[in-house]
Amino acid sequence: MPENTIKCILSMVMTKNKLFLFAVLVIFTSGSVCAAAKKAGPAAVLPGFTAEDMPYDAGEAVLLRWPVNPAAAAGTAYEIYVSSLEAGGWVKVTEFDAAAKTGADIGLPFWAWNGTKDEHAVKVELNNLFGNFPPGAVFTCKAAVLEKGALKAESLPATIAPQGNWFRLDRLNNLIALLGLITVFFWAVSHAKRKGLFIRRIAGLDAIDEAIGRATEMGKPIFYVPGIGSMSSISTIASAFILGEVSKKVAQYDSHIKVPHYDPVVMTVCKEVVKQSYLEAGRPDSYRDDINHFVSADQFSYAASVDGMISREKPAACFYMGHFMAESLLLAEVGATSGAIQIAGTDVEHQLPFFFTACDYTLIGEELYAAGAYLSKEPMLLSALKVQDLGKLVVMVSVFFGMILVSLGAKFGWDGLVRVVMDLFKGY
Amino acid sequence: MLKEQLQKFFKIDRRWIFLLLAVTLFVPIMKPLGLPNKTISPATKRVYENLEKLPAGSFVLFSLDYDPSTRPELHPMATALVRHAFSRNLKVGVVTYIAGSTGLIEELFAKVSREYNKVDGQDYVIFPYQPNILAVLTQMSSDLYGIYSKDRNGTPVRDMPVLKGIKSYKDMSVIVCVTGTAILDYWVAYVGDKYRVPVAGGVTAISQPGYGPYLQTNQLKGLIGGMKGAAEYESLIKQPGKGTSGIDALNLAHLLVLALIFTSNILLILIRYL
Amino acid sequence: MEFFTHSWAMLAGQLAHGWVWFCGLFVVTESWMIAGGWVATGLTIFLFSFLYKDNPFFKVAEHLYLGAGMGWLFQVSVTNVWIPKIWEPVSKGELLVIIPSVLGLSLLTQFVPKISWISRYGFTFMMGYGAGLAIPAGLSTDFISQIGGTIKPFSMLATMSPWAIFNSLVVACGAICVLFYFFFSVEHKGHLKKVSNVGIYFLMIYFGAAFGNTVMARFSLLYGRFDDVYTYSGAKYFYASQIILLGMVVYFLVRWFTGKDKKELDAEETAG
Amino acid sequence: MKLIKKQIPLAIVFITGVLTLVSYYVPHKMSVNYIETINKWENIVVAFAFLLGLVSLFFSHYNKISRKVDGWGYSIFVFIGFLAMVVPALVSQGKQMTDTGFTALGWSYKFIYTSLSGTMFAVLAFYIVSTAYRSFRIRSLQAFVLFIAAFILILGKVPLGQIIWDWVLGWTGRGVNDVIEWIMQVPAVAGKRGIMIGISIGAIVTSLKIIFGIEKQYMGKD
Repeated sequence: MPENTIKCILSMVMTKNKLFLFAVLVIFTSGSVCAAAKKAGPAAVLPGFTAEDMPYDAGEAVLLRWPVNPAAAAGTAYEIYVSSLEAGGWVKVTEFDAAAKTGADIGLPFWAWNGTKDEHAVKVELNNLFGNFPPGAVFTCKAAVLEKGALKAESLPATIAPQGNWFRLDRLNNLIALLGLITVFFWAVSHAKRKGLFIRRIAGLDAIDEAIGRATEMGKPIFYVPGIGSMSSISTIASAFILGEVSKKVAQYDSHIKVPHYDPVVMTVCKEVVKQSYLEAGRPDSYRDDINHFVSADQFSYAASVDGMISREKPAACFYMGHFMAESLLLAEVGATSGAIQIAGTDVEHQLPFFFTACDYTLIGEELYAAGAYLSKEPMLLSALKVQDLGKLVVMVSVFFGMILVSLGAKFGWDGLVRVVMDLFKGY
Repeated sequence: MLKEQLQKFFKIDRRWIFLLLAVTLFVPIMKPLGLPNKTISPATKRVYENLEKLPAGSFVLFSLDYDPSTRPELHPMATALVRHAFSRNLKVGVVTYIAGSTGLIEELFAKVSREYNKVDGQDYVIFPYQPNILAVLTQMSSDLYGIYSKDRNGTPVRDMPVLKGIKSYKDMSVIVCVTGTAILDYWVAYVGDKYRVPVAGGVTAISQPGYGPYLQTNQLKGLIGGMKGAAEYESLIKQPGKGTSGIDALNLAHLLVLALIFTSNILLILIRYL
Repeated sequence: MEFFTHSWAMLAGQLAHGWVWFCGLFVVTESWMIAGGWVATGLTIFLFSFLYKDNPFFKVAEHLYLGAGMGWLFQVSVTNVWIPKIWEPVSKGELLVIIPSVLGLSLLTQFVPKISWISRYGFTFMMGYGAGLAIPAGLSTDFISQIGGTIKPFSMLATMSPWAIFNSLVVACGAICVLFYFFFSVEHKGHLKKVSNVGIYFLMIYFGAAFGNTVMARFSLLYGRFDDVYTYSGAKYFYASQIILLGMVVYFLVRWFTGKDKKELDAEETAG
Repeated sequence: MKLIKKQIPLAIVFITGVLTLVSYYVPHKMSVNYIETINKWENIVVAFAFLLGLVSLFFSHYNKISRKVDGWGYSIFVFIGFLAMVVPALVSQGKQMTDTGFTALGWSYKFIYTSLSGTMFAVLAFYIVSTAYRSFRIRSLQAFVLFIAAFILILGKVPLGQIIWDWVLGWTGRGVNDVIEWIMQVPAVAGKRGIMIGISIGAIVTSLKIIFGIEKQYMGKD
């Protein structure tokens, strides 16, 4: 492992001074290009053609760069040829006219790429041309200049062995945001104050007590539907936590709850959670193992069976918490007509309209994640909510200032500023 | 007294509403009404023109990637497109990247090829289902036979009359992808832009708005949207089919929903002020 | 020993022959298609009958669907995962596949309460994988790009019409107000309340528009089902839909007259 | 004992989480291979999880039949439905179509599975109408805004609706499609973006709690 990193640092240093060398070359050759243009040799040499390893990739692409020829006549086009040692012979990769494929077209942010408009930069992906070649294989590339179809000039063939890079510098903005979030997260978790942590009222969650109370009076069951997410989906984990709090209250009121399941792994987790809640509520005897029962792993047969149960047992309250897809309205509408209080919560935004219209209360998107902290009032979870609020604050501030900066930049033509701000807020 | 009456009507048993919807949808199926279809949307018209201007014998590639769940909106569209291609005596190739669509493609070509007595292998060819779409799209840019050596029944395609002179995208006049998935985005991004081949599309009503930007930048040479698009295309090729009877049903159903919302609000106001 | 292997080979031959005969039975002829029409329209009408009332026909279709759904998923997972991804690599000696299989098997210990803690190995692997994937992707697509997307229109300020500028301002302010609505650790009062109220209006427009947008797709699906029922009511299918529909109506009428419904209704009244 | 029961599973979550997280920032072939192998492993573990579901389904319905719980007759149909899909699948080796037409699996998929799932999907249309009737009642200004947005979308999507719009509001010079376009491109995008950003931060915080073992509730407390 160590010699890999040394090799990589070396290659980084190497590319740095190669760039410097290249810059000198450009200044030197651009002068000679004008001279060469006048002398119409049989196939003039395209100056300043270099091939280097494409940065920040798995080592399957090569980057070809050469200065734009300002005096290029109309209709000139470039053709790129590549050949590998085994195959031999030139393979034509692509052709484009003189105005296309400049340094600015490469979609890399300013901190990872200094390509400008006055140089051509072509990314050549070798894996779909030569299949997956062994690492360290050497390729030679050249570019041909054609004027109205006739070969006018050709570059000196440049050889390069593409290598895998170790860090995607273009995802630096993502990494910085992540590290910032992690530090704030650990700060919030470690400084969780015992009390005095404020959290605004969430109507849907206050209605849970009222719903369970109503269920106890009417002696009717409560249905808790954890959705069709797998255990690794975030909303299902939040739903399991809420189930813990709800079943604690159900145990205290000595009401009974039914939890139909779609995913067996979620069922096993929820069994564990409900048993634990009954224990904490001091009612281990009233815990029954068939509270959590498996229904089906197919989306619509799950909805059909739960609909059948809801319409047969006419529950007093229905909770739909977790990941839902098209079957959300099937469940919510049948629950509504059986007269139950319905509280729904999901982070699938295209199902929110259906829950919103069919249910009495709806937890929208991240209110579902905050429900665990809201119900359990655990200091650590409450302070973790601060991280979510901080994230939103960061978004608001950056949208506000970003808007102003970019508008000013566009108004007064400061393209550099616009590029900096736009590159910062782009996913690579 | 009237207040209780309205109250009762307010809490009407929803099964009457279901019966009303069932009737409104079933009537146009039995007898298509042919309600006025106001304007043909420009995007649908562009798809029609792309096929209409092709000289007879040019090759059209259809990528039919839909399954039974999106069949009602997309199958009429695909049928109208294939009918149009056959009526213009174009050579047709069919590819698919959704396993569920193989049955629907067989059904479509069995029916339509009889109407225009087109022969499999001579006027059209159906390639087998391929799972890895990206690999296939890039391979077809250089050599089609590298990935599709046989058609879906296993007969070799190299010497089929329909594929004479066809080796890659450069020999294809237009590509039309009918799908409810993101496969159309792959066609535009990996084929339309890169190899300068005109790509047109047919999508479900839900995903139609998402393609506005592609249409504006002309990366997509036209788009048929949902049942309405299918009905428009059917009226363009003057062959009323499932699309037309479908759009009648949707017309009535939508107006029913609006009428219901209106009545429930009028009742609300009446009850409040009585 | 030789006799023993001989009888085994004979038995295997019989079995193979029997299996080929059994498969031959399943050639899908025209009469199978008509029978299929009856099955399809029957199940469709049974499921739709739930809209009227829960009834035995719906329960049959519901449970049939439970089995068929799991059967289909079983077939898909066998052909797509079990054989190509587990059986073939193991038979070819690529033993790395053993690790996930063991993790998967650990999930099955759920049925033995004493050792059910072993199943934690299985789903902690799934949870770690899910969480590790969600963080950077979510950060890039739903966080950074959304900010970039809101700012982007302003970069073309010079060439934009006033209407376009107004629209991008509305989008930016709308998104900020909606974010304000979701603030947890701050009491929503004073001008904060007004901002989050504006946010609620944007949410209402989004919910209303999204609801309206999906209406057409759902109706097309219903149209598709009715269209199938209509095709299966043709003479070719011996009027399958009409006969089954009639059967259902007769069933409900009979229940109505025999008063079973009344007893059930009374039972509902007392409980309700 | 505590090590095997608690420490190692938490270590698995931490290691898999961090490795998958880091591989996003490392383009090298090794990290690409890591992601591919772990995707394959995930499929395999999920296939076993499906087995768990299948066994629990058969277990619960077998109990219903053996204990003759009321309604046990219906549980038999679960096994019939299962066999109706699996036996044809075995017979036609997972292929739905051959050149002669439908195989056995193709038949049962088209006539049993698609009609059942298609119908359940279509039942949604009925419930959309009844929800619309019940919940688009204008009781407050917010409900009015919800009503207007849904009304315009439902009206504008069908040709007849466009004709009515032109007839009633033709004088505004704005077709209903432009209004729909505006609603979907501006206010709806603002609302959706607000929700998406909130969800993404919430999801990331929850994922961090899982990877760093703060969220242990799913492991139970023994």
